[in-house]
Amino acid sequence: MTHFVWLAILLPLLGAVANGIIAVRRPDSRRLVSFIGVGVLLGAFAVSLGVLREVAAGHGEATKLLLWQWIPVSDRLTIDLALQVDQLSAVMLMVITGVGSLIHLFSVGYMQEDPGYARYFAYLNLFVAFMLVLVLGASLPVSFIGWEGVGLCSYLLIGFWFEVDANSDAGKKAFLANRIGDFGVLIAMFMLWWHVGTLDYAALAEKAPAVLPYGGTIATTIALFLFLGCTGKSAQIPLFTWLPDAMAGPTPVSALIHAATMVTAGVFLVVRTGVIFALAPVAMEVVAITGALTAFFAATIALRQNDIKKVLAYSTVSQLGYMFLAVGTGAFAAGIFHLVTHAFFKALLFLGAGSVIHSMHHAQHHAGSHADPQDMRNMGGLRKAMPWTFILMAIATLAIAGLPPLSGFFSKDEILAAAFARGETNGLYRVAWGLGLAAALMTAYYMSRLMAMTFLGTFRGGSDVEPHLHEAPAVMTAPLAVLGILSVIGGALNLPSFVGGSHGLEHWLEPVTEPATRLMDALVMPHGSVEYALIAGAIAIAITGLVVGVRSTLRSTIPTPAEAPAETGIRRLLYGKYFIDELYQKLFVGPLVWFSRRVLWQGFDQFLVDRMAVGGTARVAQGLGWLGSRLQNGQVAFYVTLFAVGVVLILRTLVG
Amino acid sequence: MLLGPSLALSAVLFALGVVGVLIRRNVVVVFMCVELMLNAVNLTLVALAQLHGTSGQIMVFFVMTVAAAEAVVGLAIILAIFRHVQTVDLKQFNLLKG
Amino acid sequence: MRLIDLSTPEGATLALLPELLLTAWALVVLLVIGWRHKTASDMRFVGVLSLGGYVLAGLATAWLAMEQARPDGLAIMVALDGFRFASNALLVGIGAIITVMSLRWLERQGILAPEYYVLLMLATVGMMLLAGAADMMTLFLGLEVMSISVYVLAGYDRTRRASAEAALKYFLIGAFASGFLLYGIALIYGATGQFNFTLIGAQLASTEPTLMAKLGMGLLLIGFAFKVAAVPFHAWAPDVYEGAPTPITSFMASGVKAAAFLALVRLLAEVFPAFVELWRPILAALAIATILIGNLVALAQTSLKRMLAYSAIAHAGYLLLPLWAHSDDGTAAVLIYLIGYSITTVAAFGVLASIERAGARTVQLTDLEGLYAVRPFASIALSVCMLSLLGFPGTFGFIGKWFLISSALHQGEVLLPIVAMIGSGISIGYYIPVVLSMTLKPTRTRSAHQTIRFPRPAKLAVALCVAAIIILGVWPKPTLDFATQEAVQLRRGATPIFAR
Amino acid sequence: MTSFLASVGYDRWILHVLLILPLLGMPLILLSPVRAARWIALVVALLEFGLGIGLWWAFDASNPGLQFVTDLPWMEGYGVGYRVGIDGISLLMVLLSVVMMPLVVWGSWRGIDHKQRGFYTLLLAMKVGMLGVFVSMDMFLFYVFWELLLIPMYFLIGIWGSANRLYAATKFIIYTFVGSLLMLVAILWMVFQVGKATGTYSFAYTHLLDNAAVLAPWGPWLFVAFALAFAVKVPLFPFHTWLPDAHTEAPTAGSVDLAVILLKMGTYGFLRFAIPFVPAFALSKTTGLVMSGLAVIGIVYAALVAMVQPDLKRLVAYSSVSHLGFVMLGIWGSTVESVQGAILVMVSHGLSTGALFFMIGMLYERRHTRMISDFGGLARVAPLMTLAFVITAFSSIGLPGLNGFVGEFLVLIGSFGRYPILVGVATTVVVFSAAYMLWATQRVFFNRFTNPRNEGIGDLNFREIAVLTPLIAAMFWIGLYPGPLLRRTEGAAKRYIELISPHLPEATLPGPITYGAPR
Repeated sequence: MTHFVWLAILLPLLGAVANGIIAVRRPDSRRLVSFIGVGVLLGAFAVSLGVLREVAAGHGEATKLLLWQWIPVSDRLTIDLALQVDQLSAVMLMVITGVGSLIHLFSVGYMQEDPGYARYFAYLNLFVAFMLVLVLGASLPVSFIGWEGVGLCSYLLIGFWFEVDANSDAGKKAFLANRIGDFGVLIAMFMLWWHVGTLDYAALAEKAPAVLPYGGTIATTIALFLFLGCTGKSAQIPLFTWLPDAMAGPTPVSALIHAATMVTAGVFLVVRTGVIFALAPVAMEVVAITGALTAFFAATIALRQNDIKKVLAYSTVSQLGYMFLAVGTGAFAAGIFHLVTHAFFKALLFLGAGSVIHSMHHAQHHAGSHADPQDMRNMGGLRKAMPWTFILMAIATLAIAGLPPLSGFFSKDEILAAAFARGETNGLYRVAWGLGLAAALMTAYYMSRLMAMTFLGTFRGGSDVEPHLHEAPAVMTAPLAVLGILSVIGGALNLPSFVGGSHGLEHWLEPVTEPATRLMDALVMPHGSVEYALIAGAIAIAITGLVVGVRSTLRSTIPTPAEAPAETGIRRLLYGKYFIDELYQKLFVGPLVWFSRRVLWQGFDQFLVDRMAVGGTARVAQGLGWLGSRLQNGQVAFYVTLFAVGVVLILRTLVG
Repeated sequence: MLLGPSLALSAVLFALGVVGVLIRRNVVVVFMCVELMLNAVNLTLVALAQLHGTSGQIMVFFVMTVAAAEAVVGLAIILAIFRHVQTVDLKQFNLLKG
Repeated sequence: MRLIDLSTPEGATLALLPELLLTAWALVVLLVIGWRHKTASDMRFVGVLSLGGYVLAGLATAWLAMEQARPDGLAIMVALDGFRFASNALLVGIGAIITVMSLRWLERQGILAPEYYVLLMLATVGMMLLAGAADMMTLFLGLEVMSISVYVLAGYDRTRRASAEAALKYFLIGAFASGFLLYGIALIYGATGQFNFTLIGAQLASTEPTLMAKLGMGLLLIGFAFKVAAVPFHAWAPDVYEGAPTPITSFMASGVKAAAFLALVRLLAEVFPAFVELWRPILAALAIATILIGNLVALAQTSLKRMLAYSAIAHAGYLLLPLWAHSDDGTAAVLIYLIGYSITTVAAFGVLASIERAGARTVQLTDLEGLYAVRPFASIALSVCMLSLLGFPGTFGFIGKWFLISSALHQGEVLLPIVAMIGSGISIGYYIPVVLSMTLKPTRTRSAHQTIRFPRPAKLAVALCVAAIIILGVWPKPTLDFATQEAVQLRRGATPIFAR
Repeated sequence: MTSFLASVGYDRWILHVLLILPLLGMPLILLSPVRAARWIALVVALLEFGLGIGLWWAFDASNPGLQFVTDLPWMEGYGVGYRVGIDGISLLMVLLSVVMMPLVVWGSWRGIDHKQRGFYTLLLAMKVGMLGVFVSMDMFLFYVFWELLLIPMYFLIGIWGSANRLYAATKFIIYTFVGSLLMLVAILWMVFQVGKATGTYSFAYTHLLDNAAVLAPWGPWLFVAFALAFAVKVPLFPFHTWLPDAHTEAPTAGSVDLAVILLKMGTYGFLRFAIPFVPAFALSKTTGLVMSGLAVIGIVYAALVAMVQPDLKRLVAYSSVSHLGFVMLGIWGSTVESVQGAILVMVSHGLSTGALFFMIGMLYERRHTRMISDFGGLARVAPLMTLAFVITAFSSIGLPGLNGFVGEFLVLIGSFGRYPILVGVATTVVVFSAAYMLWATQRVFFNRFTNPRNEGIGDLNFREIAVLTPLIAAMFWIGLYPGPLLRRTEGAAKRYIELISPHLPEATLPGPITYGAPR
């Protein structure tokens, strides 16, 4: 099956084309669209399963699959359109097609009544295709096709309801932030080619350590530029602001793209090019500390958000920070592990939120209310109407909070342990660990707050709305259930030894991460009492956060959006997301547009070049001509005088 | 024989003609100054003919003929314009300019 | 090769056959005019009749050229070489075509005096003598015959004050310049004792340059600078060009200028090769000043005719480049450029003449607006002329520009070509607006345009010229061959051979 | 295919036929009734396309030199001949011209409703000039075609342009004419100097190139003379201000031709003439820095200015300036990769910008405005056009998988070794280009549907789909499988690099990083 892995890309691609054609020709053929849209994903999932089996049966070496020569430009630069199937891509393949299938299925219910149904599935299928290219690419440029392609789909899907200006703006913002990151990736590629002479992952892993000195400027620069790309794609400081806005898209999109798959591409890339990072310890520190800071700050913002999707969005940013903290410590497997479990529970959370919004929207629609269906202040007590959703989301909440034995516990614990372990030798990592721990507390808090505001207490959205609330259809709850199960058992992938596990994922990924880890100092994980203390602490923090979150939320009265007083002090700062967006707008976007318009265009182009240089030359010529014309005064006497002057001049040259 | 003085005289005459053209405003006078210039040259040619033989003198005849023709045409032209503007003041002849 | 002994009356007659035939024909026509000088049809008749003289002169020139007539020994009064035949052909052609252009135009302007054509013929004779002169006397006579005829022609439209004023200005300054030229001749004579070009050349080459010779050369140059309207001796030209009847303007801008340049080429080649270092800086300075001022002032013009006058001045500046080059290339370039320039100028003024109406003010640029919609032929013809004057590829003007610039470059000179190019760059600023007004601007004066009548002969002539501009622009080889192989046999610094 | 072409002697007649066909079409159009004009033009264009496309197969990719060479006498004895031939670089340009030809004619089908005969005649005239420039292997012939092209373009803008057309037309012709004045002097000077040294006065390109060593002493001014002409045409910053006006005012066909072909003549000129004739000066450290510096300034500058344009066409015009900057950077990057990239950018810029201009033209035909603010939310009423526009926009901003990326990537990666910092600056444009393109796309096709007058705008019709489809197909093709193209230009690019490599200065920018050849 490995040799047919391109089918996994081709199927969604064909699905995208087919759905695209339907979207233009017969946009109302919903049944066909659902069939194609979900079918191709299931097909891709089947292919992925086959691939996984073969990789598992293999001996650890990667399979490279040459499709065709993409850019055969010279002897020294020939970029093949080649796919690489190895343990890492197999895992990613499973996550993308697996979670992807579930979300596609969910979308069938969620988007049922949207006029752009076919278009939606076209975009979503296209996204999956690009995402698979990203993870399957055998070289940076090929991955880059997927890397930018998913950005494109993200752009299209965020702005899916394009008639609302804010949605289009959000899509554009997402793409631009991604592009800032892509700038980094491009520069990294240029440097890699000139220094290492190749852009293939396999060849890089092999040649880079020989060519680039350990800890050297070049390796560091390359790694940092790559990481810039990751911050863009994975919404890390300083480029994280686009992700919360991206919630403007349909909720399944948020689940698939902005939680489970695309935004984790940065983590994937760091692992893929682990060798380069391993050669640059400084860059690793930057990655880790950026990740930890992002985890911390995003969590603080999530504390005060009232939009259910915004909370989840900042939660995603925060969780991505964990992943970077993991890869920044060199615990690549832990990063991937958290990526996988996060995909499960965050997808579940988003889809659950989707159910809630769906239900709220319908109920409000029936009741003629125009309140915001996403604002948690309008919710409350939904567990009665939506028991399944409540139970499943509760599972996910416990998982993300890190309660054992749910999946999140294992993956998060692995990361914190790794950061703690690195902290033994490098104080910076201790700080990162502390930030991570604090973020964990806040995670538990804001998630339980979310649950409490949404499902517990009494409904605040109006009595006319309440009767219309109901559980989502089966096509939506079924995927939730599957994700719920995965969130529970996901930890089994990489069970640590203290529960009798054997770090399955870590060993599985070893062939991929080994070239990088070999270059770094070995990571000595805490053992014995230290380990148990850490675990106990983490559990305690999670429980504390959960309990405080639920109790404080239930105890306070929650005002409806209309009558909510203005936030003050630190709350205002958190509610306003530290006003980073406003800062960027004031600091970069506004001045740049002003500068381009006033200085460059009107100042330089129109005034200096056109009016002064070009127009000026013309006017000077005209002026001289006018002057000459005035001298031509019609008086013979003057003409003769001119003549005489000429005579004198000529004769003087001859005589003198 | 008196080559130097003759040449000098003719140069002076020529210069007088030029200056006359430059400063006088009456068309007829200006025209006479031009004639003076031609005749100054004639004097030069005659003077130089002492040195180089008769060809200079032949030239003088041609010049005289030409000058006569020029005078005819010139006076006719002056007459023609006089009919339009009723003046012989050169300053008034500035319809064409720019 | 036919050797002609110029010292015998038969030889001299033979050598001067074109000029003599044209003169004789002019006299015959004058006689005819004695009987027929009343009506418009008389005008036409005389005009057509006068064409015969050009045909004869042309045939005679062709015959001489075909026979490869060469002087047996020294050319005494008139040159006998390819260059003269080429010059004659060009000048006769110009004379003929101007005649054709004038055919109905004069009647339309109410000018009913057929002596016009005789004067035109005599002016042509003068031009031919000037360009073919091998002796200072011939030179002077040719110059004066030409000038005096043109003085009269410039004032031919007596009813218009502008015409009279133009004639007066031309005459006064022309005669003034003649004085300088003549003084130059006298001084050269004084320095060398000769009037013959070749003999003077030999004399000047064999001795150190004396003050008298230098002054003489300077004054001669001044005389010619006036004739070709080089700055600062150009001031008369715009006024005269504007005031003169349009066909005569055309004649002055093409024929008179061509004759003067041709004579100057011969003069510099045969008389002053030894002084090359002396006159080159003067020509360079004149060229630069002429190119820049001509083009710049042309920019400021609103009258089409006056604009063309300044353009003519600028082109005189360009033409000084190949003279400066002082080489066979240069001689060929002068011929080639003059051919292209004359054809174009004649055609451009031809179109302009057709647009003019009797008694109306001079044609402004704005009068051309939207002409294409009403008179497409005239606008296309004028557009082609503008492009040719601009030196646009595909027109003969470009070929001329190519040779002209090459000739200077081949002497290792880069500054002058660059100045020429700058001038060309300025000139697009006034040539293109003409095209723009005619083709792109909306018609503002449609009814006025409709009164424009292109006289059929003139139309034919313009069509011929435009066709020539394009055909020669695309396939110039025969012309180039003729100019570069036949016409460059000027004696440059050669020692004269005394045959007798 | 190849053998069939060989059997009909294709290589002997094709270039001449390509040049002559439009020339024959011109009088035909003028003499036929108005209604037939566009049909004749279309037939001629299709013939050109059908015949010219054979070059793709007939061209021998393994031969780096000139092919289809013809040397006929024109002005014997003056060094001027009808010398034509193509190599890989010209091949792509010629193909681009013949491919665009039917599209341009068909794209003008509805937009041109007056003076049709003149329009199509000039269109064909322009084609002659374009093809001529790319196939001329004689400097004289080249210059003739180069200048001749201005006339039809001048009238196309001046007669069929929009409101401010006279200003734009005048600006266009004066700018470009003045720019190329010195080039004539330079050409003549070269011919003279080479002639003096070798005894053969000839305008033949190969002759001049083979003896280019003679020209070294005059390198600076020869280069400046050439560079001025080409830089205006490219247009290189800061000689670019004519382009936005010309583009904006020109009719669709004019804009398309301008973008697709005319601008490429400048970069082609640098690659073919300006650098190879005087490589030592052209590639010297200072010149290189100045030229690539201007290119990079242009890239970023134009992108920023494009961002704030209120007029769609003007926006695309500035984006052209930005893209052509990449070509210039690639040329001065002086590696096989960067030069190949530059050539590819030339092609792909043609496709995407051409398509953009077509679509703006279609919008203009419907609404008679190009102002971004007059639109909004068009995706609802014109989904197909939105799709086409979005694809094209992303192709233009270099989304990998579409054509724009390949060329720009090659340019940047190839030039990085020589100009790391400049390339770094140039790469920032991935952000700015996305900014202007997406912002414009958003304001035209997305956002709230505000202007009720856009209600009846209608989607693409069959003709418009047919015009856009080949372009979009080509975008995907070049984006995913540019191999065949690259193989055809590889020979020429390599030969070019071999030619200039002795003159390349050793190292690069002063700075922390110095690069040698890639390991």
